[in-house]
Amino acid sequence: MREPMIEPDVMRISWGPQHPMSGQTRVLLDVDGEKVHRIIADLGFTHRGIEKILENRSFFSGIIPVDRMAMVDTANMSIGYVTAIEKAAGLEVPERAKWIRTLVCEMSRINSHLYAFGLQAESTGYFPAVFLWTTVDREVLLDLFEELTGARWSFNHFFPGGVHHDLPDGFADKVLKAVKYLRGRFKDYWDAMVENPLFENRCDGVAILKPKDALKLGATGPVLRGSGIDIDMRREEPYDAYGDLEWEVITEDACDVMARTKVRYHEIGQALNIMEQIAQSIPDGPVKGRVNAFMRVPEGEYISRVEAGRGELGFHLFTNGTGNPYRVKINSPTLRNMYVFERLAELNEVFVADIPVIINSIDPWYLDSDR
Amino acid sequence: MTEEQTIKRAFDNIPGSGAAYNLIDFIAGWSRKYSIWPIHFVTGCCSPEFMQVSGSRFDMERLGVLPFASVRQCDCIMVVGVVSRKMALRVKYLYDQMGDPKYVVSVGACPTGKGPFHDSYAVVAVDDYVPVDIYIPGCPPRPEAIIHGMMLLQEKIKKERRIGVKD
Amino acid sequence: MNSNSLISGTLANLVQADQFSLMNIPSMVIEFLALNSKPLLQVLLLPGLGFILGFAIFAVWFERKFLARAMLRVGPYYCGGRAGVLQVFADFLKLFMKEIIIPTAIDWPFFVAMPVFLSTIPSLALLLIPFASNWVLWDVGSLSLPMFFAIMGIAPLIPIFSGWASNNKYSFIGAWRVAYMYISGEIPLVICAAGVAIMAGSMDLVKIVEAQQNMWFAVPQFIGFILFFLGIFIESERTPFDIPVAEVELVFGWRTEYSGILFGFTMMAEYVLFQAWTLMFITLYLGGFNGPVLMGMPTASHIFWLLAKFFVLVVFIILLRCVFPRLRMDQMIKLGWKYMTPLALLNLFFVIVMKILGVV
Amino acid sequence: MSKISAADFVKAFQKAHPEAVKSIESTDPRRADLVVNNESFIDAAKSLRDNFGLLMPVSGGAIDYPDDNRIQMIYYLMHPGSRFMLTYRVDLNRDEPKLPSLTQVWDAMSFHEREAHEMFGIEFDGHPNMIPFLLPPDWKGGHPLLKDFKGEGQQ
Repeated sequence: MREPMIEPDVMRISWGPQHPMSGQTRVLLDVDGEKVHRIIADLGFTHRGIEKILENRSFFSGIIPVDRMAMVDTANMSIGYVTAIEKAAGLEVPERAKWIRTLVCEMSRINSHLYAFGLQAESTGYFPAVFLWTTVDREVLLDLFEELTGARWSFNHFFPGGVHHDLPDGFADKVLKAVKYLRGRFKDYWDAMVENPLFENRCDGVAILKPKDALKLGATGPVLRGSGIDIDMRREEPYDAYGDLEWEVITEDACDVMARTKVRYHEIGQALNIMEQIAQSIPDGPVKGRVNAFMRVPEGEYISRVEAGRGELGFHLFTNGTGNPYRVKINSPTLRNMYVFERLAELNEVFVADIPVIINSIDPWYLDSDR
Repeated sequence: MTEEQTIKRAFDNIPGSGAAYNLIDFIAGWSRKYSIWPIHFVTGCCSPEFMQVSGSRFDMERLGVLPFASVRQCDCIMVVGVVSRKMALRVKYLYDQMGDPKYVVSVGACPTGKGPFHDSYAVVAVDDYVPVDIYIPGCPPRPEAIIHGMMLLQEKIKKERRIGVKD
Repeated sequence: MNSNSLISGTLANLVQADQFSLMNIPSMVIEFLALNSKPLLQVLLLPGLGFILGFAIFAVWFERKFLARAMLRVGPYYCGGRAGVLQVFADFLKLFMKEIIIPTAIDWPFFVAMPVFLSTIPSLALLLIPFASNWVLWDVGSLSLPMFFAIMGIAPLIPIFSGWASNNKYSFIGAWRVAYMYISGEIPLVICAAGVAIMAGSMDLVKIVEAQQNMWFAVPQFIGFILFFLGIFIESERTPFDIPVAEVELVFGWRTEYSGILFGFTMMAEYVLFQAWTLMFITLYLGGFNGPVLMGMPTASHIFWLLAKFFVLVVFIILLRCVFPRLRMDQMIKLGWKYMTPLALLNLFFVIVMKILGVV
Repeated sequence: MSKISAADFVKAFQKAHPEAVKSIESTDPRRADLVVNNESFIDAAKSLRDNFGLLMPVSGGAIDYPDDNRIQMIYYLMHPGSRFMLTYRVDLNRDEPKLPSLTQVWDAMSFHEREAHEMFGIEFDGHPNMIPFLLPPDWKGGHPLLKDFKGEGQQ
């Protein structure tokens, strides 16, 4: 591995794939004492070649690898690919299926933000109490997923033209009960984390990303919205039922780690509102459009942009008229945020103890960036 | 002559050495069975399931399985999720760095046989790199399946004979 | 009448009377036990080995179960009965039988010796603490307070040596984090202890405890009380200050390279430090073994009161582990130098003023 | 942030750089597509960033057309004001694809160019640290995303 040269009297630490907080990647830190001079991210440890796999799979069976791109945020991954295929094939999705898709996407977004919360708490040294609280709350959502789709995580519930299963009866008030429970729990998170003075002085003013830098470095998702720029694909290009639901885009303008945590916190509040609206007023009707497992798609290029938990996820689908896509280019949000993470050491003063806090404020999912 | 055989030969003629072996085996088996410390190392997309299993509802620590941070103190690698070529080298390094009674549990379909990525150029099965003790199917396996896998590992540890001739 | 001279006395006259045959070995043993029962009991049981090991095992089990409850889960359950009582024995036995890995590029004499010192030196300091007016194992009279701080001054050197010896980048960072933390955390404690010694009029821990008969020192010296309580967390690396062994940043701080029973020693040593400092805190501020005499046995009730206060404090300190996040290194140093040391001096000033005016 | 819709952007760019543009169109109000010829690749990009306000780099990738012997490199950019997305493309010869690195204009493109180098074999000259990105360092199996990539990577 020919890494860039080390400056004199600086110690290079390899924050390897085996590290309590490093996830599936390796981060090289040039450390002098407690201060970090340079961060080099070494990605690729979970590269599965999904773009190559999709080329020899039909559109239907292509959803399975795409689902596993970010297991915590399954729905938002497959919704991107499915929307691209629907644009290509010109399929019409029934109204009820759209609303179910939005419900599942928002539940998956809460799931993914809970993951970010838990690791954010543990990275400041919270002795994994808060982290395990998030696993308890995630079980509530996983039970709902399991009841609706049959699987806890990678449930590939969407397909081009609709949704596999309709809502089981009594599901709507289960969702309302879950929303009420989660609202109470998130008050505890707010008191336990954001109001805690020690947590505040570990997070305030750390890793400041000014709006100008955020744009230049290509940040996305809560990282971008934490710096005061309100770009959210659900509002720029409304897909499914986001157009006719009331919710707003959250931004914070403190530009630091605490701002990103607050953005995620309020986004969960918005997601709970959306779930409540859907559970109360979901229209009736069929759930499956015209189902054709080996459909032919006219030749051309189609781009779909969706808002995943970590940011804007883009699919650029090239088709050549056969049953398989000619090429699928996946623009993953974590890859863009990882570049922001690499440049943060130059933008402001970073300590070794801050690295886990910053990594988890960016909330990377390395399988998503390595594809 | 492996080390165990020499010990066995040295103590053979003392009466009651068989009983001593059984007692030591029992104590070693019991203590290793109830304190498996897997390493904090998730290689792929089953990692949320590993979190849920060590979480509060399907608590793995009931069996004494406590995820530990450093390589030296752990005695079990849970290979959770898909293993790419680049990650397989790291799994090999870790396996070599661990202290001796060490076990490998391959969690999920991908490390066992490349799972849904069977035709990918960058994914490998973990068998070619490290000897695996327990395979847990599923993509991702349900938490109960992971706990059942750890219980099977506990049974295997209990029945292992440590001192005396390995028959 | 010091007990050590007694031991050599019996052997000496027996040898002179050249009745040293194998016949009367048992009678010698019985006589030896009869004369030295008290120090033997102290060494083996109360402030000595039994108490330290017992507390370490109890604390590990209690912490895992208690904090598992805080995390809404069950904690060790199947090992030994329904409450995971034997879980700690299983862990330590497994660590006994684990292979001890000593990498080649390691300075192995230091590497192997340090964990042993780590749990023995702090337990030396534990022997100074009076459990009752006549139940002091190491009776150094008016030297006991400075002796405690002298021994506890050595304690942080051991992690620094082991961090340096294990030739691992993470443990190197962990090692000098220990150095920074102890320097900035220890000085305020010594100043507060000086305040207590001035108010009690003597350095002898027993006299300090007796000076608190009617009013504990926590009341007049409230600032010192708070600082010393904070000092427990700093010295025993409990959560708001477990910066050297921050699993999240440095894999295991200076303990990364230890495997097998060496790691077992470092785990146990953490509790010995915690024990010594908490008992010292009770002796200085919460009126050591003072308490109403129960059922006529003064010594036993004194010991009971000290242990009762000790356990209440232990539960409280362990509880704080899942409430507070960890401080950063520079925040810790700022806290130590900018806030704790001036406050400690202020406390000393108040104590001297009270002493001169004869208030206390 | 100036608000300029995709359609007027197309007209304005056509007027500003007629010689650089091979083909430019905007089928969807939120999409714009621009194919540039190789010589004026860098200064067209500079003018995009400076006077057309396309500040935000989204991503970059390539696509291989073996039958007409060309590899097309695509850069995805976003206009933070009016939020439309521009696909900025350039065609390269398939036998020896060479391209000046775009990190001098948007330095966030360095990851995507490293990946395109690994997957397609495109040479980016002027790239700050061209080290292996996704594939293992000792990979000798050729460029996987090319259409004529045969089977497993050989060690």
